[in-house]
Amino acid sequence: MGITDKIYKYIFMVIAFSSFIFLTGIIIVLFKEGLPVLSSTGIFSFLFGKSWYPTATPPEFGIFPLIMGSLIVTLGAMVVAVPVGIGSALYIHEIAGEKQKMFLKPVVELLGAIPSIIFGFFGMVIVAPFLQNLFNLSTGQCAFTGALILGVMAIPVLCSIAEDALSVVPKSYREASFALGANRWQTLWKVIMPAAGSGVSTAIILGISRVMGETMTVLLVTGGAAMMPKSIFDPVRPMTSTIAAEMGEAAVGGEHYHALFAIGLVLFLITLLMNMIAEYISRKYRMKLGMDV
Amino acid sequence: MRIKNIVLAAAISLGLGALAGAETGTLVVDGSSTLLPVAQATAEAYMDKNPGIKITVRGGGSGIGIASLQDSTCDIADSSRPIKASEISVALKKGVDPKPSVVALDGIAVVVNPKNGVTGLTKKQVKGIYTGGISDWAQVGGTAGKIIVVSRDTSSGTYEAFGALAMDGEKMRPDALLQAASQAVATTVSKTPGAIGYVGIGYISDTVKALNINEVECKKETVWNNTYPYARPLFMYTNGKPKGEAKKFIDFVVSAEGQKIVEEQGFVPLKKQK
Amino acid sequence: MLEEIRIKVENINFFYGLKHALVDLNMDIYKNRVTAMIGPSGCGKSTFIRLINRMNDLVSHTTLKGRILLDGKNIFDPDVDVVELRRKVGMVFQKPNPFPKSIFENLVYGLQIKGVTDKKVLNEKTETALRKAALWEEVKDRLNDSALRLSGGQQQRLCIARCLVVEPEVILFDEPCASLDPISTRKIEDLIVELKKDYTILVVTHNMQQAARISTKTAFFLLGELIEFGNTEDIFTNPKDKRTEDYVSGRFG
Amino acid sequence: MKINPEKTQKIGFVALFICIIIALLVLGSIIYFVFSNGITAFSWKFFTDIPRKSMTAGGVGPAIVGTLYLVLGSVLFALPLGVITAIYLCEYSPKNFTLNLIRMSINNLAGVPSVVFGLFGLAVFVKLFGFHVSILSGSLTLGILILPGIISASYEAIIAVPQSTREASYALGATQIQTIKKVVLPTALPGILTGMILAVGRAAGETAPIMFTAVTFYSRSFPSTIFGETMALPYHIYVLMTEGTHPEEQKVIAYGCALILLILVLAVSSLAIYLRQSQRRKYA
Repeated sequence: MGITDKIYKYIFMVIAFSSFIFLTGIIIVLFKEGLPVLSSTGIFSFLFGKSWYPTATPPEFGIFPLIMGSLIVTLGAMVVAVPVGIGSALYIHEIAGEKQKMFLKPVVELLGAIPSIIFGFFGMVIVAPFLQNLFNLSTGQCAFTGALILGVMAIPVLCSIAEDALSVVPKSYREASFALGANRWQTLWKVIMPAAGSGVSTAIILGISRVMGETMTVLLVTGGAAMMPKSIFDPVRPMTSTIAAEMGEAAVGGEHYHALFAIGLVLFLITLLMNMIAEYISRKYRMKLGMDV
Repeated sequence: MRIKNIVLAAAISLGLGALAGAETGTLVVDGSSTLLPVAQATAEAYMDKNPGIKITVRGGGSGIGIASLQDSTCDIADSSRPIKASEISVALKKGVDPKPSVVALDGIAVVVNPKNGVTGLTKKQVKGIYTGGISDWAQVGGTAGKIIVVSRDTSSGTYEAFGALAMDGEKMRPDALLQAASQAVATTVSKTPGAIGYVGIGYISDTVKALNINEVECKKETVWNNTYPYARPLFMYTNGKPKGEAKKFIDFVVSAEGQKIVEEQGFVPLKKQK
Repeated sequence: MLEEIRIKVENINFFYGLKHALVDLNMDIYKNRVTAMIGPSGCGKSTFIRLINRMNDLVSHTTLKGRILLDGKNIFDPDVDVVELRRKVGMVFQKPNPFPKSIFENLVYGLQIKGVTDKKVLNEKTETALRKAALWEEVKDRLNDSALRLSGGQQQRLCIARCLVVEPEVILFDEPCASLDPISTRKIEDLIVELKKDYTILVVTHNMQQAARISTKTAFFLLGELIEFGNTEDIFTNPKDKRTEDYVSGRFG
Repeated sequence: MKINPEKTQKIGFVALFICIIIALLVLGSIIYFVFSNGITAFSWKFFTDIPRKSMTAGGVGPAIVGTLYLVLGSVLFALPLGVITAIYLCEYSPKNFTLNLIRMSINNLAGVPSVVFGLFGLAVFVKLFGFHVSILSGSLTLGILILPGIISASYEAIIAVPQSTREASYALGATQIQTIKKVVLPTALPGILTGMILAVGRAAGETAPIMFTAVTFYSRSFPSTIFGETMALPYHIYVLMTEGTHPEEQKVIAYGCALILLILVLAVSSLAIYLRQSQRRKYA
């Protein structure tokens, strides 16, 4: 290799490490800015403390209600997104003809491209008032509305990843099943779905991770009450919206500021864990099908 | 090649823009979201009158505004509360000396549904309702029924002010409904018979009824003579006494023309100087 | 006619990881001759000719022992510039692989990377090369068309012309007709015979008739070993080794 | 009880059909509401004028231009990094450890919540590097956010360049860098551009990362320097819905902004999808 080629190789290598550097940078920043509050409040009472009163005197930094807010909204969203997203993937994969596929796949992708602020806006001006009237709620801005909108937002993620997983199931499985006299539904349900199972579960995990990190939508539609939700119709304050809403109010370098970074850290670690699980499963899955990993 | 040229051209024009931008007179106003509407509307009117100047209004919150003033990244810091001693000492270390100018008054009205028989509450009762001690209208002399507590969301300046003025910094009851805008609070109260909420004085209308607090009516005059309890001054902080363009702008805000805008935005203007 | 040795292969052993791909190879390649490499798939004939322009440098986890002398100079010496070597030793691949650019851009690529920008030189050299590759008449009016719009046979002749533009001295053909129809194949074969006058040529082929038609020397490879090497006539009519005989008579492979 | 497999199949297929219909309906209704309400705000002035009358009238020109600057800046930052990373991964066959480390970083970076990018941008670009709240800080933050997408699109495009094309170049005496510059990148360009366009759509709509790093509530003029703050469409929608004292008038403007953003994102994404489809057809 010539000397110029070598120089380029090293320059490129350094640049290729940029994503590693950014990821490490994010981790360092979150730890550095988040740790002060964890040590002053204590990890346990930070994570499981039930009151989040960052501006009260003295302030209280217990993020359990925020974690619960994120969880209830995420779970609710999955109740919407998993059946619809995976059902859509199955439809596109199994029932749609070539022409329909050519239309449906881009449309699902477009749905996924709509910015979250627009979903949030739509949820705030249309969906929340509608649900408030429909269920006679005291406010339409609650966990239920958030879950509904986030569920819709997660459909494209789930659908496209699940569709990918379905499409790599070897054709021979299907043929074998047909040859044994199974109809399409039985083949789909008993052969293809189990074969694509871990791919589909990757889709679900990534969907959860995505929904958990969604910010603008929950900021606009979940009501923002930092309390332990008793029902799905209570307003909640998920972790992401807490950061987005309060970062402006917090004095830079103060305890509140550090607490918000600590929430960011918790959020980051949760999503990191999810992504790693998803990666692990999809690796195993691809190995099982004998593809390169 | 062509793409390269376009990118280059764009980069150059951005760069040139950077040079050109430094020449016009600019004023950066940062801080309290409570004061945002006032700062925005007065800045707009001020720029109409003085086309040479460019004012940017940022709204992070009072804390952010004071932090920017400390770092000299803004000229005027809006604040809905007096600066804290700790913030002053940080500022002084950085060679910045924050000085307040009162530019408007904030009167917070406690509102209920017009059908509600209650016409007034004491400060203690309001605090009881908002912190959780009182949950039924019968406890404050109304017809029995659950009190539905409505609040601004915790990140708003109005929440902060109400927390300080009416709840003495105590925790709000966790089941309060949080609304993202004052208008939404008013709307909720107007539609919900048992509801109570708080809004800026400008939001009082036929659809919501403002309560007397400690038997003082919520209106401009009572805010001026300091008898209405839920009122506070709103500040613009500058580095040292306002000077130059910042002084001209603040002078405009407190002028009769500026104060008219303050009132239009739902705040209480400063008392007319005689 | 006196035969001049152009390339001397000495004790070449080559490994892909642990796989011993070429075993104790020794042979001489003569100037202005077509040397054909035959043998069943995986016998190492392609691997061998890819050593001559060091294309196998691009493959990781390989080990090489032995020498290949080009005009007396070992091409694996550390002071050999592989770029220079590849200019001297051109290559045409199994599948036509024109760049997704215009015909003209394909042809001048080799010159442009050398820094030639003179339009006149470029035009002259491409025309010469296209004429030599018997493609000039077919494409002279559409030099700015995409190379991908040519037929398979034309694409392969374009690749040959692209290789000629750089003015190599040795040309390696790695199964040049494997993906072509009989008519195109014929044209390429004629071309190779024609080019022999000016170049030293090595052709890998699995088509024995083709080897017989175009080559003067033939080497038979089996499992990484050179089984027999000699005049093409001898290999086909009077092979010394039983395995060669079995192969050329179609008993296996 | 015996279940008739044919009947089950019918019910099952209908259920799947309902799923896809729900997905389509949602997309349709969002587009419908935003279009039908937003279009009333549209006028020539809406695109070019500055906000007037406490942001209840006038236009959103500065927000549009600000969003364009932020997007342009983020792409200028992320595209070279992304493409070079992809080149390194494809062309220089790094050792397994390096490869896995970089891949792991990309995958996990792609999963980081957008608001966390905002925190990172605030701590690093705004505070540590002293870029303050500016187009520069926002562009860098958005750039990191879109980097993983650009890398994977570029990687797919570069890895799809046939090995034989590279070999042709080497056989003609090209060096590695010549081969990359003159053959690999031009061949992969359509794929890389598709990835870039998708990234543009993503960057234009993101709000949380720019909230603390780039945006301002109100600015009279168009952004003139990358070292200054700017208005931006998505943030403008957010403030119009949550701040200010004229919610009804502001809602109209917010609808208009949402429509601009929606058109922008849908147009850009459709273009990318179209390019990708025609690419596939070409190679298929």
